[in-house]
Amino acid sequence: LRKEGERPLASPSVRRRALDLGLDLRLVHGSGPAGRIAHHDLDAFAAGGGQAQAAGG
Amino acid sequence: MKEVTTKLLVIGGGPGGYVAAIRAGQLGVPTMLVEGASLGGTCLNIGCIPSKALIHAAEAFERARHQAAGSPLGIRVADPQIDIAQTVRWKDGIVTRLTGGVGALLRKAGVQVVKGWAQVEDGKTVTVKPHEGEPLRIRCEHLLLATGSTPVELPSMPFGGAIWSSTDALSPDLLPKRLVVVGAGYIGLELGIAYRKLGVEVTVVEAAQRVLPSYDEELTQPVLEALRKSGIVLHLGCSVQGWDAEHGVHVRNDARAEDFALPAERVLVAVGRRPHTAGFGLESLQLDMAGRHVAIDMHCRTSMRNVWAIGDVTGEPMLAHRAMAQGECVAEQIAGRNRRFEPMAIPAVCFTDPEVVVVGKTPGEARAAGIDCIDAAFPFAANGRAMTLEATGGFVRVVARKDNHLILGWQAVGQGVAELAAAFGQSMEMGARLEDVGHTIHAHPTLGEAVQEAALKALGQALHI
Amino acid sequence: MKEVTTKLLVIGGGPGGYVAAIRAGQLGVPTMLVEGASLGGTCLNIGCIPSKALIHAAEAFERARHQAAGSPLGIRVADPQIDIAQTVRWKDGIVTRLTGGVGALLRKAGVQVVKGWAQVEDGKTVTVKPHEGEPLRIRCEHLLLATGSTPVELPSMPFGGAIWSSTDALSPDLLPKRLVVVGAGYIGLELGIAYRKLGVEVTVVEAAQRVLPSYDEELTQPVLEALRKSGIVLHLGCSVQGWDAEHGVHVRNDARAEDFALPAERVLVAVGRRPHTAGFGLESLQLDMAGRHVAIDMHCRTSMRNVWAIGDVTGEPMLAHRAMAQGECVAEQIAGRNRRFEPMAIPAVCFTDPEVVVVGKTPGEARAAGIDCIDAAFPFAANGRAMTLEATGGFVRVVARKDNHLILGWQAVGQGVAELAAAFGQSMEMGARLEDVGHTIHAHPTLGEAVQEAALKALGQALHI
Ligand SMILES: Cc1cc2nc3c(=O)[nH]c(=O)nc-3n(C[C@H](O)[C@H](O)[C@H](O)COP(=O)(O)OP(=O)(O)OC[C@H]3O[C@@H](n4cnc5c(N)ncnc54)[C@H](O)[C@@H]3O)c2cc1C
Ligand SMILES: Cc1cc2nc3c(=O)[nH]c(=O)nc-3n(C[C@H](O)[C@H](O)[C@H](O)COP(=O)(O)OP(=O)(O)OC[C@H]3O[C@@H](n4cnc5c(N)ncnc54)[C@H](O)[C@@H]3O)c2cc1C
Repeated sequence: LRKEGERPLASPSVRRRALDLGLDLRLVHGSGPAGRIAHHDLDAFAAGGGQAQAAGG
Repeated sequence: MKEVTTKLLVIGGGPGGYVAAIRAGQLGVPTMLVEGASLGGTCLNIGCIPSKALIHAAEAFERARHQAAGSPLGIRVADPQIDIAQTVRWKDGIVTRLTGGVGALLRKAGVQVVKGWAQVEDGKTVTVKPHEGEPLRIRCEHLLLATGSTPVELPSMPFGGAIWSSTDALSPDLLPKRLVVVGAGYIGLELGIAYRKLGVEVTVVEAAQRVLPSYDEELTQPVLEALRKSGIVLHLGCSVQGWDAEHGVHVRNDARAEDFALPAERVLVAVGRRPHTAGFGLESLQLDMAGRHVAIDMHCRTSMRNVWAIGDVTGEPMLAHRAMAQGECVAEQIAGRNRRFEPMAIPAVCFTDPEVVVVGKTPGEARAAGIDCIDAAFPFAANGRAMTLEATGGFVRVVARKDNHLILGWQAVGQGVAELAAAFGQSMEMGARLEDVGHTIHAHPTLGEAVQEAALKALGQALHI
Repeated sequence: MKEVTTKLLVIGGGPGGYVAAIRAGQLGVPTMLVEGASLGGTCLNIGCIPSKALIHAAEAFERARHQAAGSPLGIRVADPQIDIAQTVRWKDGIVTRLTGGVGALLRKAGVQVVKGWAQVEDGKTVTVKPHEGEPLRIRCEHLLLATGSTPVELPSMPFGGAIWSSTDALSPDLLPKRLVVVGAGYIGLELGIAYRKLGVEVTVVEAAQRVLPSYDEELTQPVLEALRKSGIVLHLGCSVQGWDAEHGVHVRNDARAEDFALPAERVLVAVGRRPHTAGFGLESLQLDMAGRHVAIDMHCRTSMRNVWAIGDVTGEPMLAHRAMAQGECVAEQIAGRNRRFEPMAIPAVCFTDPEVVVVGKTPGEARAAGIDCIDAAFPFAANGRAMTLEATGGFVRVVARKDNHLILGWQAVGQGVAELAAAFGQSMEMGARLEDVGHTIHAHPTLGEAVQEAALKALGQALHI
């Protein structure tokens, strides 16, 4: 995942959806360039019950 | 005949050709470029740049004339004059600087430039009779066609004398009292409006029922209103039959089968541009064509191996930035990279007054493609910056998918909207949704706030309307 | 005293307060807004909008004066005049339209507006003595402080008479022959430049060694050059000691310990703005402060439950679009949504000539934060559109991480760059990399091409330089 304290990289619509879903973006793996969190990353995370994926997952 | 060999040979030094050559040179590809006229092509010499220079000067003169009549800002001047010969010299100075710059960039990239007209022998051989020096045969591994386009002539009114092409209109010998513009596409309107601002009586004749017929009606409405307000006379649904010095342009109203004449000292024929495919041996390659232009695939490959084509010679949209992007794409492929020309969007800008920008799909196009979409427009009349610029006409419109709010297109009409094209293009390429733009902080006060508000309006959350 | 109850009470009808109220109203939150002066706050009445109107008029007048002296475009006018009283009336007309519009938007959203000065009793109670009608006690569940800021006064030169605040400079009683501007921040320079363009002799006194001291030097260099060229006299590293009608402003060069006087009919003091926290009972809440401003967290919450604060009263950056975004954020939270105020970037624009835009981190800031970064600047001197607009000064600069090319910041200086802020902001919020912008097709010919070229240059792939 990302470095300690580093801000998750996600667009405003992803950030807002995470807030609406009550999910912590810091726990979501970003599959996009530069580790950007895409909507489908958020979907996958939500489908997994909002659990952090294993490191590197 | 002297023979030389190169890896890439580019025919045409317009934005397509020169960018391809620069990028190939940067990537270490041995590259030659042949240009018969002037580096920079249509764009720098007789297109984008000189037209925008003339438009800028015309706007400055119109402001001066308005101020002479007394302005709401409290500014007043007397006796505004324009020396059009000086305007043309100023414009020529810009062209010279830019074309000189292109030469320097090509040199810096190690590209060998040959000045002369290329004749295609076969897909790997081109001959040139340079303006200076002996004839040359160039053998290449890759041939790139970037020969551009030329203005379409009307058989009833060939270019010359009083009948202007856009090229003539950009270097006028005089300011006519009356100008008839044939064709209300973007080139005809840009120049027609500029001439009106220069004080000329301008009449526009267009065969379609609308101005800018390739744009949707809602978008062109503010342009139509501005044309009318400026005193430009429009004859829509009309075709031109010919010209004589005594009566002027012979026009027929097609629906009413009425004939009339429009007296004019000069006539600008701006009825389109044709891909430049003839007169230099291209036929001998027997390339697949698509109508009038060379057919290409998503790699900018023609039907013949290692023969590529970019820019206006490959058809619509005939725009300089498309030609440049294609040029880059081909250069990188020849340098061994895997590339495709598949942008999400190619912006198109009309530098009319008001300006028009279209990026991606219009609401009509999206619906025609069977997409369930939403659209919303935010008017500049509700934008503070527009008020302070005396530019409250027009709007920004956004089109998005209804299901996931993915943005499909942006359109804008208004003074100065050309510079919003950067944000439009970037948001399309980044796959932005309405929420992304609506929840990005846009600087106050700017016209760009209308971009954010249009996105918010599509979401039912507009703040300032 | 009459008592009313509401869910949300907003104190202050500036961009922070009115946007919060509109959004809350849209979301069905019962909302009241108290404004003592005029809806629209500093921004619409005595800030962003009137300053940009004055700047626009001043630019138009300067162009007229240049044309009177003969322009390279071949345009000539005679006897340019400005009736500054008419300019002020035009500006006032815009302000009236906009503030009226805000009133209509609030009504449409169902917000109840009370005109009068609010006095805070406790975190849930506010009293107002309305301009019309009887005193009112308002009880609320949520209190939102959006009381803005006021210009800082110099004890040695209190506002009044010849000593102008920015408010006075936006409604001048006359055009002084000589104006001394104290403070070379963006407000002082925007107005100082406008007055210079109006024909006034302008001298700027600044305590720091640079103009726009909060911006980096490379960025302010083109502004400095333009100031010098325009004939504005600068006294840097100097402080003002006082003023008298006979000698003008008393100035001390701090390093050289030299004293001198600058004669002037008017003095504009623009040395900063102070959060408006006193005089309306706010002290009684004993909120945590951060220096001079109310301290807030990432939700715009103060240290007292259900007391919120936004905009200038919460400190830097004191910008209208920040206030508005915070207002939206608070309204949505009171409507029950989970929100934070955590933009990637808040653009800042100086409407000087040339304009300056800063979004995100400068190279210096990125390095200071320990980030390994690259930066590149593309000059407008190499941009065709800039040439046709006679606007070749300045550049666009990009800053990105070296490892993954994530864009960290954009800066630009040049004529008309304010409208590039939309693209800058969007690319930052979208998490764009250099490749994303560099490989987006930007329309030709636009200033926006310099944005693409800056990204390409950072990648070592610039085409036009
Ligand atoms: C008035 C006007 C305004 C325009 N405004 C805009 C605008 O604002 N924005 C925009 O994007 N586009 C604009 N365009 C269109 C733009 O100019 C073209 O899309 C662009 O120039 C196409 O580039 P290109 O490289 O394909 O061809 P061109 O620019 O046409 O260049 C082709 C070059 O090839 C050379 N050539 C051709 N055949 C040979 C040969 N056999 N041997 C040697 N050399 C040869 C020609 O001399 C020419 O220099 C405008 C066009 C016009 C006419
Ligand atoms: C000359 C100038 C130019 C500027 N240019 C720009 C620019 O170009 N771009 C930009 O982003 N920003 C600009 N600003 C800054 C911008 O105006 C402020 O950041 C913005 O107005 C802050 O909004 P706000 O809602 O926090 O406060 P304000 O706009 O200051 O509004 C606060 C309101 O609260 C009211 N109020 C205060 N106390 C009470 C009370 N007790 N009872 C009732 N009402 C009360 C006030 O009357 C006022 O109307 C400029 C400022 C100035 C002075």
